[in-house]
Amino acid sequence: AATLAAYCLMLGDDALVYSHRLSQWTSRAPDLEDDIALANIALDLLGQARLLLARAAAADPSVVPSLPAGSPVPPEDALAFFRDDAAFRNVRLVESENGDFAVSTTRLLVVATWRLALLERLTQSTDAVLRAIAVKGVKEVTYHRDYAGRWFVTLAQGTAESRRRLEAALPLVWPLVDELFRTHPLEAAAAAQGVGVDPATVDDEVRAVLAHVLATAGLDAPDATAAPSIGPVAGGTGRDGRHGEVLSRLLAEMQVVARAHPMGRW
Amino acid sequence: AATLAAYCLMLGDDALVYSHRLSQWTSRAPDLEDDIALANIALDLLGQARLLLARAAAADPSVVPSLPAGSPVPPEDALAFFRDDAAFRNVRLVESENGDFAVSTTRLLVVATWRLALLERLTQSTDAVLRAIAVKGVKEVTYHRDYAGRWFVTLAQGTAESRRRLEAALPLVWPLVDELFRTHPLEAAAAAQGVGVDPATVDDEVRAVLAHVLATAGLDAPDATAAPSIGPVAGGTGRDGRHGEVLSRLLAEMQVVARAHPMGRW
Amino acid sequence: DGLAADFEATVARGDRIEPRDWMPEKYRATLVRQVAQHAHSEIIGMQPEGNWITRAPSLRRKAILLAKVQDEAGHGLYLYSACETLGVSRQELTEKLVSGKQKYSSIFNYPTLSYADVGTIGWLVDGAAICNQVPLCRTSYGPYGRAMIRVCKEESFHQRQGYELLSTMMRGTDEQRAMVQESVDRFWWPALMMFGPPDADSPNTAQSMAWGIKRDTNDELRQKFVDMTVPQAAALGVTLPDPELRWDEERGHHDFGSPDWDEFMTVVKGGGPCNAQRIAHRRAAHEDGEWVRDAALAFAARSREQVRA
Amino acid sequence: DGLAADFEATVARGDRIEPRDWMPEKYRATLVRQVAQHAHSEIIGMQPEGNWITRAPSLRRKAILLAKVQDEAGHGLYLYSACETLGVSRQELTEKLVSGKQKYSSIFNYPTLSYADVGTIGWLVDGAAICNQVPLCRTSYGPYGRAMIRVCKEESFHQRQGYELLSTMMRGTDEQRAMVQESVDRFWWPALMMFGPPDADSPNTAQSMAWGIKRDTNDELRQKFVDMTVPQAAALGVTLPDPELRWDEERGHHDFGSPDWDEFMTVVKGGGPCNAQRIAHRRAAHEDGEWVRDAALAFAARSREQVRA
Repeated sequence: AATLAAYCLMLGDDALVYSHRLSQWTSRAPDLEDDIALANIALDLLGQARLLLARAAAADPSVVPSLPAGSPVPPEDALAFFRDDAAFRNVRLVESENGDFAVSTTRLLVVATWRLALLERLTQSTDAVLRAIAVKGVKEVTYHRDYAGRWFVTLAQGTAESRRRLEAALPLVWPLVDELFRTHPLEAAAAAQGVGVDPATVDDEVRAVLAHVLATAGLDAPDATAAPSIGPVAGGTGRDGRHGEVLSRLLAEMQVVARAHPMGRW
Repeated sequence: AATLAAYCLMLGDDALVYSHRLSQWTSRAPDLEDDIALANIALDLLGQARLLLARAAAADPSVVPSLPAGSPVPPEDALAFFRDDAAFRNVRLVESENGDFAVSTTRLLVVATWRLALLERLTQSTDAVLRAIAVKGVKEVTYHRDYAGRWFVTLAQGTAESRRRLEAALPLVWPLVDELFRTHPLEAAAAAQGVGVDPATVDDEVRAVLAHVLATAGLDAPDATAAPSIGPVAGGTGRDGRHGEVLSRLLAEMQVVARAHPMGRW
Repeated sequence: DGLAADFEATVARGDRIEPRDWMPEKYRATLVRQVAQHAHSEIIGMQPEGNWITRAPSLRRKAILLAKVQDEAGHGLYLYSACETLGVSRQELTEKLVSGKQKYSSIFNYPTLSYADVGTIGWLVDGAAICNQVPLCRTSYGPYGRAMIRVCKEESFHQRQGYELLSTMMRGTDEQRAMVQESVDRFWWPALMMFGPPDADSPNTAQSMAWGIKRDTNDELRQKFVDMTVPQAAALGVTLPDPELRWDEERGHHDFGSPDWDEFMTVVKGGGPCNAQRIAHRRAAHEDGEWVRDAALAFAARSREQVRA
Repeated sequence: DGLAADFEATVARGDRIEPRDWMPEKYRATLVRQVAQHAHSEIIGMQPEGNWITRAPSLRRKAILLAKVQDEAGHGLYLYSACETLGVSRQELTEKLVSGKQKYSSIFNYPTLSYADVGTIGWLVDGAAICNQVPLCRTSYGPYGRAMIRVCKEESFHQRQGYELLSTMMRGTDEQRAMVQESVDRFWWPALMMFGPPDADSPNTAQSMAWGIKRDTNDELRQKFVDMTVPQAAALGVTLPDPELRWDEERGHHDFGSPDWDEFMTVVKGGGPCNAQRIAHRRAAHEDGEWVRDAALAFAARSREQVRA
């Protein structure tokens, strides 16, 4: 149960943190249709995050931070608002700043393709709850990937400016891709138990999909010398709670009201 | 003593919040010399803030937010880190976002000219502590004003681009100038007691100095139709704790570590 | 003249004018102004609440708020579409908004200063908007009326959510109750101003009512809103900040004080606490997105060419 | 050849080479590279600590931190000036930095993840820097040596401040003590890497030592740092994360484990956690400031003309 909980936190934190970043586009998107679409994607991921954090809390209540006696804060909120950055288990790609629409589109293409591959396998999880979350998630994330893929090709073949921006976006996103396929011991354990997926097993598939989109767009993936992979910190990455400098800032904002009112009802 | 404390909080919060904004230029200024100069100004104001908050706490300990029993947090930090935005008494101009160097320069010119006029009068305060703070502050803020004035004229007469940016900066800063001369009842009371200054009494002098700098730069103050004064919220302004949307975000960042450790020693 | 007579008869019957029907130029112009202003209000209205999306204190509230702000973008879309049936493009309207040539509801020029404001905007601001808008569902211009039916349905959902947030907070801590009261203190008078100036100072009302673009006077709607809100405030346990507020047995309505109409005029003329900020935010989003919209147009044009070839 | 002989003699005597003195081209080039890299390290080094200025948990610490980061800018200034005496402008050097053509100390490619990192950087990173730099106060090139005297004085002040922050935190709450330990765990190995690769893999050391640009080998300095730091760690009450660390009575030094040199090479080649971020930050500041620097130049040129006219 501890493995299941830890695994759900990983996927849940990916969804929560990325949903937060996407929600920052609200009222700032290039057009109303995209404002609505990005909010939809953020809402889907927020929904997944809530189910996954709740599953983690149910599987192993000890993962939930303790709050003052009598606090009405539910477990999903205790997990979202009362953990520090080092306790978050998301990959670093989802916490990175939005950048312009080209960066956000490129990142969404990568994250959605990867998450879709994971969720597709999780529809076979031995945990019934996770299975149900995955079945729902596959539909949602398929839409996310298609939305990003359409925009990616549009920007690549739109104007000289949009292509220039997309080319500049690739080396900002690609250095965090390798981390997506790095297996954390808890992921290996979850995979061994049949509840989770070892991300290394979706590496080829995800890269093949990305290569296909890049080919359609007429672009190459950045080469590893110009845009080297971003390495671990003290041997760890996001899954170990080793994040970039941006995450603690993101959480300072996200958690400020909740933390000011540990006994609050909302 | 309550009037003195409230008055010190006003001037202290102006310095604290503005110092915070200026410190955000660190490692981002146009050149190393300016990085150093802006940090110097931020440090001067931070020093003034510490003295003023400490004076407020000494004059009326009831202004200091209460912390858990045994907390080692000193009064200046309790005031800086454990009040919400509505308890901050700074004018709204100092909390506004930095914008580009033209906006920051214009704002610094205005704030320093105004603060210098206040501090000059405060060297005659009936409160000896405030008097000493003012004497030191006059020297510091004279330098701030001169630094800003030099850059203001340089940008005005530098390149077409710098002049364009300065012209764009004026209507962003000017709408918050009237608030600087609005008398809060507590300022009136402090002035009546001889401890403080009624800001309305420096209106003419400050505007004359600004008019002189504008004339030297060959620029006009923005007209009130194109850039109307920013009005009160529910009858109040910064001095009443009615701030812009930016202040609570600024404080979320500024206070996050201190609030996470109410029993912490630093 | 037959066309004008047909138009008058259709409006008089309470039937709808449709995009292809003849209409007086002034009717069209008045409608464009009104619908555009409404659309702009939805779009600018995303900002004050959007300000709290990244700080929502529970995941449930975050989802509710994000969905609500998204609905406002949707309302903006329908209303711009209704405007397009009158021959004005979204692009033109947006340019009028960001250059300050067309207005939006002044209520959005007030800042949101605590999470309680999210609830108060739902309860009071959406509540006032509904009072204004429900009659517009029967408005004479078809596309506008139909858009309003959908908008009103969603707005009343938002109003209930806002009320529910406040009511939950009132059952929370003392600090939360104080936050709610402080928020209501700030928004009450601006909400009353949402119905526009007193009837005596509202010269266009008569023509708009004759055309069926407007169905009630400002003061009638304001009274209705006050009567509806007072018992809700009592149920919440908040005090409305008006010492003159009391039930008038004879009139069968509440008496209430007069908003500060000088403040109203200041805000309308651009001197509200957030006018400049709201426009600057919208303009920045519009300008930052230009290259993306250009790319989409260029891509679509190229795809059409390829289909033809 | 007389000039070369004079140069060699001056260096051999331990006297200083001054800007107008003849020097071998390779000496100049090596010096430019070393001093520029040092200057860049000061400038990039502003970022990891600057990251916490706006979140410093007490006003006293905020003032200390702001002043420290300001000192780093000052060090950058002196060192760029020293480089200018060798005929290379700050502008040229900055362009080499932001284009990635010149390096800076790899330590700054690690993120700062808690306020304890401010203390740890002061204690360990500035401590290691001092070990590297104190010998450089006697370096053969005059302007560099004199800059280093000032830099070292300030650095050792910063080191004491860093240690004092950690020691205060260790007397605080359990969470604070855990923060300090976690921070030391992250920075210990990167701090050891600051002395560069093992002597066997450091081919340029011999020439630099002969020229008096370098005074001790990497491994000598590393040993000195470890010997100096171990008792300080004990006094603080933190554990250095090296199971091989122990006092070797015979050598009169501490034995210690080997850093992960693969990680070192990865970071040097650009794959550290923050390489791209640090360069992007510096480049953005440089580009955003261009119009300001241009304005200052144009204004100065015009003022000079007016003086002449």
